[in-house]
Amino acid sequence: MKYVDSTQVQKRMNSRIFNNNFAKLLFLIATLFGLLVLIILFYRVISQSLGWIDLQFITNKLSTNAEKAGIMGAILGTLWLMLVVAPITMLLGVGTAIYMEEYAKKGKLQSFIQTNISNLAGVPSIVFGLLGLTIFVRGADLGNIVLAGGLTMSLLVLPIVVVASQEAIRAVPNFLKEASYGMGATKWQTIRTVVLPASLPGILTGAILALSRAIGETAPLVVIGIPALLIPLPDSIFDKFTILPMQIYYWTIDSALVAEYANLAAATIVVLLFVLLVMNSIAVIIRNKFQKRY
Amino acid sequence: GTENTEENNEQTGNEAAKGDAAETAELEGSVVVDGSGTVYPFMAKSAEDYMTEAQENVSVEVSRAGTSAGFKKFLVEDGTDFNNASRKIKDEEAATAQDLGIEVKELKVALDGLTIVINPENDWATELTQQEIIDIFLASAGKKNWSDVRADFPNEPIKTYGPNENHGTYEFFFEKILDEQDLVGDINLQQEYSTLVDLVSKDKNAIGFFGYGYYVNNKDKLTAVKINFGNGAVEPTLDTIKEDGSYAPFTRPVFTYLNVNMAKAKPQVLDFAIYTMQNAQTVAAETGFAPLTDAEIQTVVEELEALK
Amino acid sequence: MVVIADRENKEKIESTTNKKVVYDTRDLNLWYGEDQALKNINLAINENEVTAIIGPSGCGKSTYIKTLNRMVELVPTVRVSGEILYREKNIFDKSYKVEDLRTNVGMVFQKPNPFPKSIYDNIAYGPRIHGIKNKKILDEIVEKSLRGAAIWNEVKDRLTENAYGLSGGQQQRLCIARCLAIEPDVILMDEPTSALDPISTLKVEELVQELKQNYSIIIVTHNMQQAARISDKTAFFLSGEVVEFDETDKIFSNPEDKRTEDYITGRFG
Amino acid sequence: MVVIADRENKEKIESTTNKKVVYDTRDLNLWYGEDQALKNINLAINENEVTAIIGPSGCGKSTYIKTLNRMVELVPTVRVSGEILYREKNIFDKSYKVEDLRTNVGMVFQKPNPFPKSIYDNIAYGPRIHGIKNKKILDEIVEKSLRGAAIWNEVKDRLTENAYGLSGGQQQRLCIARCLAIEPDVILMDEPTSALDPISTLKVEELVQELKQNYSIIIVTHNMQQAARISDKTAFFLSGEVVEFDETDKIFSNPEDKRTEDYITGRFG
Amino acid sequence: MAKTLDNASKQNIREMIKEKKNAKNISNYFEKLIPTILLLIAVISILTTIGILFTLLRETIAFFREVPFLEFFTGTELKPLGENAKFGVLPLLTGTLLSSVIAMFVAIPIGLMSAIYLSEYASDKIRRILKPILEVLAGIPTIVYGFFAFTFVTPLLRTFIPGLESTNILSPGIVMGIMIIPMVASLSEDAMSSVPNAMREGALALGATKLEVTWKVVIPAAISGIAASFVLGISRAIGETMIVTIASGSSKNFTFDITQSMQTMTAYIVEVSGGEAAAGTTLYFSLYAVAMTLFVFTLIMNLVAQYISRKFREEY
Ligand SMILES: Nc1ncnc2c1ncn2[C@@H]1O[C@H](COP(=O)(O)OP(=O)(O)OP(=O)(O)O)[C@@H](O)[C@H]1O
Ligand SMILES: Nc1ncnc2c1ncn2[C@@H]1O[C@H](COP(=O)(O)OP(=O)(O)OP(=O)(O)O)[C@@H](O)[C@H]1O
Ligand SMILES: [Mg+2]
Ligand SMILES: [Mg+2]
Ligand SMILES: O=P([O-])([O-])[O-]
Repeated sequence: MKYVDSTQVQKRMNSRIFNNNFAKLLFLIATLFGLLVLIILFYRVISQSLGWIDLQFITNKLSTNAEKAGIMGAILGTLWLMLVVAPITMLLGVGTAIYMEEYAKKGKLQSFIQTNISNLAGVPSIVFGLLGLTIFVRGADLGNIVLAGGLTMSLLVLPIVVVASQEAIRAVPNFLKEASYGMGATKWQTIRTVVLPASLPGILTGAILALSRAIGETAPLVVIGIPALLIPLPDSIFDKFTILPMQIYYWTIDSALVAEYANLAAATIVVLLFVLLVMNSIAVIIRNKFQKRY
Repeated sequence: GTENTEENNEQTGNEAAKGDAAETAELEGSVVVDGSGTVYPFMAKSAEDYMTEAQENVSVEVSRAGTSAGFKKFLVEDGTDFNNASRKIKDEEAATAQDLGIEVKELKVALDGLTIVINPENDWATELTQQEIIDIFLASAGKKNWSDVRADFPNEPIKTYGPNENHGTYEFFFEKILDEQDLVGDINLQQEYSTLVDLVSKDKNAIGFFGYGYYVNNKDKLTAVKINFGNGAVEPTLDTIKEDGSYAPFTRPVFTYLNVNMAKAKPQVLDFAIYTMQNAQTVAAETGFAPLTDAEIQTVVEELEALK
Repeated sequence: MVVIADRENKEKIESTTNKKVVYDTRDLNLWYGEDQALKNINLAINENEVTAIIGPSGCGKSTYIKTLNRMVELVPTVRVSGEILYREKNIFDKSYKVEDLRTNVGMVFQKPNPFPKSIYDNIAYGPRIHGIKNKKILDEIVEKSLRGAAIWNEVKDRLTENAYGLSGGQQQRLCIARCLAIEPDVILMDEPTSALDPISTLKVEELVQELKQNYSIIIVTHNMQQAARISDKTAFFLSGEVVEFDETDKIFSNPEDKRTEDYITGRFG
Repeated sequence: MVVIADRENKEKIESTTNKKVVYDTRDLNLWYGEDQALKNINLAINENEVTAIIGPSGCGKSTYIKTLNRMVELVPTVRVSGEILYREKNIFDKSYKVEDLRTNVGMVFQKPNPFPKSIYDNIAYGPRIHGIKNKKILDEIVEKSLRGAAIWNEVKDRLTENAYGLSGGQQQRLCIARCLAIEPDVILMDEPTSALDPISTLKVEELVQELKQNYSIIIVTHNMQQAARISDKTAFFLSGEVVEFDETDKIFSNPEDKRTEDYITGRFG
Repeated sequence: MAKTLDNASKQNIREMIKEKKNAKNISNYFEKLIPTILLLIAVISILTTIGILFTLLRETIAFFREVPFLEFFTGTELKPLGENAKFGVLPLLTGTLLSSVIAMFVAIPIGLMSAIYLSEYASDKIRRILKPILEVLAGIPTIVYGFFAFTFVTPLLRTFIPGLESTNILSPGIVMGIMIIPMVASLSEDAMSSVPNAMREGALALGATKLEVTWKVVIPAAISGIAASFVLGISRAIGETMIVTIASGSSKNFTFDITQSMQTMTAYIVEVSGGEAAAGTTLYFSLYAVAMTLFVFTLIMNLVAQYISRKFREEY
């Protein structure tokens, strides 16, 4: 007697292979589900925005009149916001990453900061909004201006930049650092002249991803308080502002008031998605172009 | 420069023409308006007109937290300049203002008809008496199903909707219509009027209430209940919503409250107040409110002019 | 055990008669993308023998042995021409089920690769996927296989422990046991002792000698002494070609080809 | 060039007299965490000689050479006892600046490791970090160093191109040139040719012979022929200890220690 | 050798270096300062956390002075705005948990199946096409998903489920799930890809099908990473705001009926902070109490995820 009965095995073989093929198909369908959603989403938004999205829509100020309304204010607001977020997150994010990767000794402090950063990445954005409201808008009495929103957003996306920069710095091959140290370079000289240039593509990729997150975030600004109607264009970081997602939010909600607002919301979504797509493409290009040169 | 402004405004009067506006002194700075969601469309339109036609460099920002919520932002130090309200200021609120030394001026801007809306598919409750409406929303009346209201109505549950307590509309309904008796417990209260419109428009058994403006803009999705106040069913229209109109019991004035201290300190605030009043009739008509009379407007404008 | 006794008898009878060919490779060529790794291989491998494959690094030993159970197809760029007849059927036939082939042909790898499961579950893995659920039968299979791989005494008291607790040599014998559990016909071994210390190597070598009674074994090795010690036939590969294939004694004492001699005497590789 | 001429004269005079000790290692022990990698090393290395370090893999050759410029300290778990006197000063002294040491002691690594910059910037890197900004002086240094590393002719027309466009052998000579650019006193080389083809290897070996005129060179190599060819003295390391240290001729023709002989004749390693 | 070179300064490089070195004292100080400066920067992330905790705690404590702890966590009635305000958080908790559970019902199977497909079945070429698509899905702002849920998914669902209210917890739950798919998929795929190939080969060589290899070898070996991805997914769902704010309305009923409008903790914060901003009231404090609850929830989730993936990582 054999334990493994070959006729039995043969009999099962077919159903096992069928199961495998069936599962493969199922898994493929599951993966394509995402694609399907994307297509529907894009189709819906684009078809809804047709006829509404034109140069005027981009360059006009906000208006209660759907025909005249434009998103220049939101675009400028977004740009101003980025002008705050980009330098702050780059400075803090890259600084933290350098410290963690190059200076911090493996130990309690280092692992505490590391855990802290990954936890911070998981804190809901709305909690950051509340932090911003309490500390920047009220505490520092800035009001709901670009600076307050920008500081809030900076803290929100900081972990993204830190983690991406850390990975980029870690990926710099040791032999490059050794070469520099071997020439008598100090640590900071090595970081400045070897580590940072070599990790720059990774850092930039992370920074762009962080910025695109900031561009799309809505919740913290809802908490900070953005006026439903703000027509003047912001022209400094001390002005009140609105951004594209906030405009989408209000227009979506107000579509009960004026049905055309839904189209404006869709058109704004198209603009927002386009901006994000461009930013992500840049990130991908940087990543592909500069990856693995050694 | 402020003196000049006043004069010019006086000249232009009600029919503020663009050419004249150009002659007024250039003002700048910001005006912050918050409060009623009902009044929001009116105020947003007025603000936009003001910025495009009168004072390009003034920034008027309009939010809509709701009447009560708005008063809380209004009645603090360095609070908002205007608070829109779909009800009168309460005694407590007035007292707070006094404590803080804030002089508040009530500006009635238009009339609104509290509109009872149902789903277009609802073909039975298109006409109701005032009492029936009260019963539907009153906890103590215990009307669970439509058939409890009238025997020939379908035996299906009533789903009630309304704005939440942030809103003056809620308070008007609670105080003036229900006489401060409890609402049904399962009423679905929402912060956003758009959500309400949507909810009612998609629920056959729904019945809800809010300002007329939100109804006219969604006539295709909602039906307004014709109300019998004793003299036959009345449909809310700009004609029936008048202080002496046939929809009068459910008609209410809507206001904006001006912080007079601010108006004195910031010329643009006062200027905007005057502008809003001068154009109130046109803007009201455009945004779904019944306009005030010329006389009413005239007095208020004069009072405002006197502030400077 | 009954089973083994059974098989043993049967096989012994056959082995006294003329040996049967289990694997017949005919004009096999294999490419990784553009690079040809196997060139015109012709080899007939006998039942119940140990066939050793030797050759310098990169000559295609692993590639060949992986072709025998079509594991090489896991590399997406692989292309093959020619045929390999296993028990007279071409394994490249469309209708040939690769799972079927691999059930009959076990494989042991260079680095021991137990699953991160208990020792018991490692052995039971194969029978289970073939539908054997009965706990009693599984118990018997596990014991038989572990005995067959000469590791039963070392692990019988810790069957539920994780296989990663074992030493490298034990892990390798565990992998052999895992392979025995589905009672294969042929066992392929790709440098099964190269990651092991000398004592573990010895044990595995002894085991191979023993298994040969019941299984046909094809073993790749870098270690010429090992090939000489345990194999019946030896194939010498060089740059993807079979230079010489003959009785092991013949290859090591009196090779026909100059290159074989050079390699065996350590003149290159 | 005056400078080099200067040095050459000076050194030549010295080299005819008794050689000066450049590196004196005394009772050096080194641990990676708990594992001791160097045991009681005592070695005196002369100026203007090529000293080869040989020994089987893992014996501590790289560790030792990296200790000489304290690069080993980049591994956080390293602990050291004993002293290394460089030009009579203990490099482990608190007051000793590691950057100074490394400015005087250049290093060439096993794998060529140019920076991902232009050829010019690679060479100018050292001078720049040491504060030399003047374009003219930099130009001169670059040319001089590239000539010194016998690669000038191959790259003079492509100084602005990325160093990664060079072949492995060229890259290694570029790294040597980079090291020359700060005119070190000693050059450490850790298997500088092990990643190179024979022709490139030859070029680097020739270069080493030439550089010896002006620099003290310590070179780790796996290749005993290479050690025999290019070095003046050879140290044989085994398991972290110096088994034998002597004139290269002596080591290769007539070693004192049995283990050295075994290693050199290829009996282990 | 370069003897022909004309050196203008006739100076030895080494001497030049020495000279510069002596002159470079300022940069020496700088060199020493750098680690301290960077440490201060790194500590900002800790300060942020402390800032969050401090802000939340201060007002939360004030809240619990006015509303008993037990009443908050066991109360089924939430009427924050009325005259006799009631602050039971259970309606918000059920809203949050139900929407998260629905989201995970979508995200876990689809995300895991996508991960399996990408890691075990897809050829390199297909993977290179499909992965970026998932990344795009992950990069879409939540406000867009909210719009999508409100204007497309809800109306679509209503054709199947007639009783579905126009704001409900089901539709945003599903859309949140879609939003989380890429996260679950990519984290699980990472975990599965890091299972050594040797293990797959071991199983395949026993005649296992890919499905059996995946199910019985790869997934068990990668289970910690997969589990961590689930936990992080839930955490993400709990913290998601705009989708639920837009698509689930703001009813505060205590119910388990997913066809109804419900409010999540996040949506509550939006509603209250957007409407009511006067500091010092119970309503204002409740904002922080809810945010604190939310924070603690997600913090625990994140710690659990880290613990799982650290504890059980790489036994092989
Ligand atoms: N996955 C692969 N893709 C491309 N080429 C491969 C792959 N695997 C092996 N090769 C190439 O095929 C040739 C044969 O490789 P193979 O692994 O079969 O050699 P081997 O004889 O087993 O060597 P070793 O003794 O080092 O294990 C080599 O040139 C190798 O580089
Ligand atoms: N960074 C490190 N951490 C811990 N141990 C190390 C480290 N580097 C080397 N070792 C250990 O120190 C010992 C000496 O290593 P070393 O690299 O110096 O050897 P080697 O002689 O250069 O060998 P090879 O010829 O292979 O380069 C070895 O046992 C090695 O495992
Ligand atoms: Mg091999
Ligand atoms: Mg070494
Ligand atoms: O928004 P309200 O007008 O109801 O206060």
